[in-house]
Amino acid sequence: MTKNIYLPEMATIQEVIRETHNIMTFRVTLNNPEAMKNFSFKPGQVGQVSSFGTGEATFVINSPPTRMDYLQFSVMRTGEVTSKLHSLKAGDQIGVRAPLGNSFPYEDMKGKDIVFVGGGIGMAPLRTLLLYMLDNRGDYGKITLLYGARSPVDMAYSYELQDWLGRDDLDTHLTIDAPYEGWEHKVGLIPNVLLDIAPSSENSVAITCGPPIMIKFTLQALEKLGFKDEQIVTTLEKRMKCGVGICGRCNIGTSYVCMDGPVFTRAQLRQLPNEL
Amino acid sequence: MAKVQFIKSADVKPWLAELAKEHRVFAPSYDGEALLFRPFDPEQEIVLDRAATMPPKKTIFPQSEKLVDFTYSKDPENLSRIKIDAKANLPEGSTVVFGSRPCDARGFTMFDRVYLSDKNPDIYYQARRKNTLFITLACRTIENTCFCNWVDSDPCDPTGSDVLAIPVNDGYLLESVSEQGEKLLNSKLLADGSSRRAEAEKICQEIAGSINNTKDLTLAPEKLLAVFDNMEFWEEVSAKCLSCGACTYLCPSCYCFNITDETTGMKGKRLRSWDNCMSAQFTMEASGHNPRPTKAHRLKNRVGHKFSYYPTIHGGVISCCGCGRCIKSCPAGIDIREIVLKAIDFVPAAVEE
Amino acid sequence: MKYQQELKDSIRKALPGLDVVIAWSAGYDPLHATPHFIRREEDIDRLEIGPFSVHNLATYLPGLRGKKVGIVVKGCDSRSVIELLQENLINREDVTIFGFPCTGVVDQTKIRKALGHTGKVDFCQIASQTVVIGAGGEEHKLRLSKVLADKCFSCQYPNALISDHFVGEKISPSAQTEGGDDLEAFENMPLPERFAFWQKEMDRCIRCYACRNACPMCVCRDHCLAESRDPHWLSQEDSVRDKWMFQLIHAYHLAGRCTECGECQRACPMDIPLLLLKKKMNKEIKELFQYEAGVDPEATPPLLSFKMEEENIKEREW
Amino acid sequence: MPVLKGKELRIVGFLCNWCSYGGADTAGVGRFNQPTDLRIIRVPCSGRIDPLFIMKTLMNGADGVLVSGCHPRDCHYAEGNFYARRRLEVLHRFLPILGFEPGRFEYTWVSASEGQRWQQVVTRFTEQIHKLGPAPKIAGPEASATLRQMEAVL
Amino acid sequence: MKIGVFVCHCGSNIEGTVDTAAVAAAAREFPGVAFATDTMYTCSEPGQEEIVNAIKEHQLDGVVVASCTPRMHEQTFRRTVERAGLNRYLFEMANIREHVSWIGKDREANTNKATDLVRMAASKLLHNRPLLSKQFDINKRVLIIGGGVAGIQAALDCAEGGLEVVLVEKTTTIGGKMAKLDKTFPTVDCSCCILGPRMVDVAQHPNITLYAYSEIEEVSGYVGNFDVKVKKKATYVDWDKCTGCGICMTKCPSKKATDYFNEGIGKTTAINIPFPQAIPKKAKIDADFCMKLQKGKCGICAKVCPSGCIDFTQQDEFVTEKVGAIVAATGFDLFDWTVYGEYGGGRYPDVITSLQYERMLSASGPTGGHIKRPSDGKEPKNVVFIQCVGSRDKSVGRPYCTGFCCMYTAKQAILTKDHLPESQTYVFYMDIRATGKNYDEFTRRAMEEYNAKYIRGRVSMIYPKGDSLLVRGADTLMGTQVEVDADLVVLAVGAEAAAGAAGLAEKLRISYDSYGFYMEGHPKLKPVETNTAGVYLAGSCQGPKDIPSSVAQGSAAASKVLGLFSKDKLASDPQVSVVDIKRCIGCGKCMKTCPFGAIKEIDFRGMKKAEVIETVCQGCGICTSTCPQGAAQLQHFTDNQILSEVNALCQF
Repeated sequence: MTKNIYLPEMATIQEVIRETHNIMTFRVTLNNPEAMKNFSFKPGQVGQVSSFGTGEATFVINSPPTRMDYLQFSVMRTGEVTSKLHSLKAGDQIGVRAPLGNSFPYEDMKGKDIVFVGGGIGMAPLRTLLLYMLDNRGDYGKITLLYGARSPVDMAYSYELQDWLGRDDLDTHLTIDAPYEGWEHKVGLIPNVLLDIAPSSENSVAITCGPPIMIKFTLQALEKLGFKDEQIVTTLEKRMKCGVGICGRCNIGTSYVCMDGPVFTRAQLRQLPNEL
Repeated sequence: MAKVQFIKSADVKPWLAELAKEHRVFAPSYDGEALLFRPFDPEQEIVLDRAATMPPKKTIFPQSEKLVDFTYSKDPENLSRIKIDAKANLPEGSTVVFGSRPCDARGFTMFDRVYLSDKNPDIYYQARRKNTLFITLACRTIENTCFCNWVDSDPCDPTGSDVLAIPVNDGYLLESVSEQGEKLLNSKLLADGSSRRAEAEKICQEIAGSINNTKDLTLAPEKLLAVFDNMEFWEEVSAKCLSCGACTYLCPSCYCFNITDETTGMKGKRLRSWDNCMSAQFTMEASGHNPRPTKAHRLKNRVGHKFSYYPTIHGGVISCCGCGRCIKSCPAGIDIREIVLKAIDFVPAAVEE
Repeated sequence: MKYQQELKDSIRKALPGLDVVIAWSAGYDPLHATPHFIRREEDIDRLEIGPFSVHNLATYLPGLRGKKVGIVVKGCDSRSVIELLQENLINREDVTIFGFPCTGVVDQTKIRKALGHTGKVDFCQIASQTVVIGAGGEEHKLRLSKVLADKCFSCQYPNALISDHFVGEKISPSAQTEGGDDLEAFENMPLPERFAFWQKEMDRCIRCYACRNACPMCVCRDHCLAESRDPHWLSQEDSVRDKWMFQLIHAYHLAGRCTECGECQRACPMDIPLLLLKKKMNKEIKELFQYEAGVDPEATPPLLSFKMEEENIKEREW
Repeated sequence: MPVLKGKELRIVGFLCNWCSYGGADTAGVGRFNQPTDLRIIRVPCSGRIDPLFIMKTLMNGADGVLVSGCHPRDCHYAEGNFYARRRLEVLHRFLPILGFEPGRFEYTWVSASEGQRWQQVVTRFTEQIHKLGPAPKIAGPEASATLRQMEAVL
Repeated sequence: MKIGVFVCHCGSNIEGTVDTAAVAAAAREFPGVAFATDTMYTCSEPGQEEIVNAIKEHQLDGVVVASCTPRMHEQTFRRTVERAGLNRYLFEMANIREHVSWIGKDREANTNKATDLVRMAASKLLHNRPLLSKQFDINKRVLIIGGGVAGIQAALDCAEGGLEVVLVEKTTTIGGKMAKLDKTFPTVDCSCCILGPRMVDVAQHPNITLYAYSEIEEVSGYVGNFDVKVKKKATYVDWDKCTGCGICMTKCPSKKATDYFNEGIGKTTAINIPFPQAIPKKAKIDADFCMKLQKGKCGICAKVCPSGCIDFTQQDEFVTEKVGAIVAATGFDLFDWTVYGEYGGGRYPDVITSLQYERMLSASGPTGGHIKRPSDGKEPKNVVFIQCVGSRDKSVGRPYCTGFCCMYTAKQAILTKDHLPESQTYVFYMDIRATGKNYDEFTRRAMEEYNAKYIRGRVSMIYPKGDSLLVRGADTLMGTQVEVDADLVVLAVGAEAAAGAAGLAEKLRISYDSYGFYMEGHPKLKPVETNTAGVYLAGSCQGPKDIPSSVAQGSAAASKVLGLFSKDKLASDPQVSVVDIKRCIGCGKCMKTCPFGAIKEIDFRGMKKAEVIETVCQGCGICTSTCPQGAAQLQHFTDNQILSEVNALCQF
């Protein structure tokens, strides 16, 4: 029988991690062991997470396909569904429709140096790719991570950051907007810090995600560093309902973010009409 | 070879009554001042000489439908362990729509390309679509708002129909279009109509001749894209738009929807309901950001989708069937034809060096 | 229309100081007009006023806040302008009002009913009390009074109540002062019939919200309760209950604000008699508070104020 | 579930916290017997009662709705019941156009000390609703003519 | 949300007619309910512990208690859940005692109803959000409106407590009604001797700023932070320079000015100081009678004033004071007795009010303490007192008892005898109300020692008879008609709300009863508070009071203010309205209807929006039911919360 694209897989929350005052991470497994075993996705793909009775919202699967004990979603509280999700606890049931959308062109990135630039909740989509690459470390060149947040308490995945900082195969930089007592890392806006770190654009790809204003200036910074449009990858966010290119609200001209995205190179974005 | 039958005007109702034994039958009749496709009722007059207020869109794409039924149940040992049972109920049974117009039936072909894609078929739509047959009535009269001929169709276009009925003097000539349609034409009330084909063809030609002059819309996709960033253009053409959903909801080819959940006690449902791209809510994000904040942005998307994006994606087919309902029903009298032509004719102001 | 030229001249003079003037021009066929946004001198030529100038253009004013806007109003439309001014939804100094004596507008539903099906409409001529429509190759003669909107028969304000430029001579209001015959008839129906009536009428509502968006006083539009989840008054279900409830929300939110311009009903593609609810509301408001909306820009709507002693509210023995 | 078949009808009360809810408490403290149909929703002030709540309650199938607030001039918030009085009166007069018997909705004023009066109000209103019988029920989504037919499996 | 439901037996109060175990069992099926039980006494120590333990054990994040009325124990249980770490607003109560078990005996119906009420509470709770109070700074200054004895007491107590006090008095001197009295009951000591020193204290206290001859123009802000605009009315005398020497008064040629202080007994000069002990002792020109101001001629006062303080061009002046609390002590006015035709309606000069009589008795009054008939200046022999003039009389809209008239009439009867030993006094009364300490003894003394003749009954008519009056009335104890010859009739005129009380109440956003007296927060428990936070009442503005009660209230109000200011910051009640700025369209309907002025217009990126001033909002929710798009939502009583209750009760 044809799959019902609207019927979510039932899933159980295994663990809830409070990341920041408005971000929570959920580790979930599909209830059907078969489905969980056969679940496959690529870094960058998203899922529609349901709280039945409230609705669905779209989140990137931010655990990597190389670690399939659970699927991880990080949820920033903005509206009805995200608020509801924030009230859930381990053991609670949710629905998941995944994977949806395209993925990072991680195959094309093989052999290249990688620069991740993430801001705030924008770290979530980068995390999946970063971990994937770390799990396939030999395939990639130098990996640089620049992750910034407003302040240390707004920084998600803090429990992993020490590990990342300690690795010698990963060049990790953390930054916050303004000085903060006890903060030992960089202080400054992401684009400025990026210019300080000045990763080489030679045989490199930059992947960036974050709030619109950060993206705007990060793109400018990358440009200054010599990154060409084809070397810059980012992800877009839109209000989505069906997630499969039918319901008609996430299009930018002919492109449906839920199908053709959410990952776009800057070169692709330039082809799209201006309606972000 | 298509089956060709003839039915006398007076036999239409008895025939529908026959069909209603096996199918749900919808036919146009008045509800108040609105002419709607309503469940066939022998007591009610069927009105066939004019286009219905609403296309028969609801017969395949209901205004709202349940996608998922869900039930919560508690573990009596631990009340906070809640099981959720989610079930989808697919529509069953077959439907015959009588009296749809060629533009109405053709509208669903716009749906098909999206809802019946190989990758992500919509099984709710699919279940209704394959079991819904259209006995389409060729148009005998043309209205000021008709422009099916602009969008590669005509008043006798059988595309999307199962049977095409052509009104002749004393009845209707019924030509099967699909196999399923052919099966509908087995009634004893019907007689062989081959002899009247010429007459019907003549009528079709006559009508085709009376329709408004066609316009060439080949350039529409690229021209609409060319004015994408010209907000002044869009603000001007959308100035009188009220952002209501009359145009989209009456459009045979508008297929956007919303998904919302409702719960009552321990039961709930996930609903799919018509949505309207002219509404600010349509693209409003939880953060309050709206990529289409003004009616100019939204009208641009509506016109753009129909005459540019859809054709670009789907091999040049314009996602408009020219029925003209959006023009007729628009409370502000917006004429989509005017906008498309304006975009095609638009010459950007020369930039002074 | 007699004063059309005079109106055009008046607009021409004022246009340089305005961003836009909203009027009407010919619509897609001879039986329809459409709102016309005049930005440039050459747009003025297309202006047409007459019995097809059905749209209440005041609806556009709140959306144009901050701009210098000219607007052509019928008497009934001017009441909406007054109401918007009263609620501070528009600034008086930003709006230039052009008034003219209105002799009534048509009701498209009545025309449609009178003509039956005709196919294409080729022309339409209106001479004094007769409308001649050429359609489907034939000429149809209709008495104007047969196709005028109901509201025009009892119109008490044919001249704009507020205007900066008034063209033509003011005419006297209709002799028929008691509006709402349909309301009276409806109120004579037994309660169960009324209940059944609304269920049937609301059944065909398609929730397009043309009624709301065409209403000059429905200023929440993008933030309407109809689509909201917080507060969550309505579901998106195709149910009479939700659809009817929406109309009650609409009617109640208009209590003391509705000027009975009838745009809700005119805009409804399903021809649901929505005005009836508002007429009833207005009737009660008038009886209770001697208040009529859209007459005095300085007044306070009755539901936003109170008296310690209400003359007409007899708190029953309850 | 909610109503006891044959015994009770569904009657919903909206009471202001300061006066009428207190009045109902006083009636309880005084052990003033009352019919059991009424369910009370407590709100801070009768001015908080959007008439749309009453419409919604009736649309949801309630058989009667009773609103009670502080006597005029006694409002805890000075003016709430003055606004309420106008709005509720308008609603009361409006309801019949929809086909609801006017007696299905009443509003009144009961102070915190008027336990006995509260008993009378409840008793009288409940009797009135029982006299009217169950309210006409509004069709749910299943009653849409088209949908009904569409969902009917042949 | 994981909800715990506790169904209380309340001994047998509930359990007697409600099957609480069945209610708890039913509750287990409700959405969100993770735990439900019935308990013996939920409010008891072990009952509360049970809740705390259940919250911890079952990780509950919401609690429903089905027991008595929330008006009884909502606060109790809110503290309980708070103790267990939950926000106090994640709690709901179902009233199954007062509203269920106590009003019917049908156990089946009661159990069913109780179950419904729990369902409702649980549904609402699912929509509850934690609410937190905000702290805000306060301005530890207090405004006292009215310089009568209550205001003086409040001002002095506050000033002594270390607060800065702004005292605003409408007339040119403080002292109020008490300053006009000759003696006070029941001690018959000199009113002025008691009050005078207190008035001087006010003038000299470094913490008190006195604005006399001033009125409140406008009040904005909220508890802790009021902005008050005070109008200093023009006196045409520069008070900074005026020494109160009184030379101007002696030279002023316009001697026909109304003597307000002396209740119109006699006249005064156009420029005057109301009485020798006035505070502040400053002159004021009565513009209505000043020849210079009326006709432009004269100006003698300016010429004779040794300090050159006369300024005929003076205008009203406005000052703004920032205060954190306000005490209204605006007192009362006398009922206009001339509506009584039977007492002559004002036609007979020898029918006077009790306060006029008081001035006549006063040694510093217009007659120098001699009782003289206004008509001919003769000493009266028979003095008739008529009680309840404008009190306890529905026919004139004054059904209440003024309360202190019985006592001052007894006092005046005694004083009459003291002044005129030959005189005979009569008192027509309805009942004698003498409930204070030593009061009844006092009225008895008037009768027994001073031979005042008390006649129980009303006066039906006063006729002129020769140069005196004939008072005809009933003696209801004897059941006879009586007629008394009277040389002077003194009417015990009742008190009514001060003129302008309503206007001031609106500025203060406090409510008043149908007579115009200000409403206290609670008739028993909040006698000096109002329903507007930070505004208190003292004295007769709340209802007629005698001096001891007024003073007591003055002190009570002061202690309330001092208590309020004992904290450095105030916490706002979070049960207030909040405007969702994304939904608000700036139509301003909420601002129009808010009784407290708690919603202000703000500019948000060029758009008008409404914003609730949390500290001013009282939580009535009128804005919420007014806002057409549901942007304004009263927290804890949001549309969704009430709708969820409706839906829990009626789902088709």
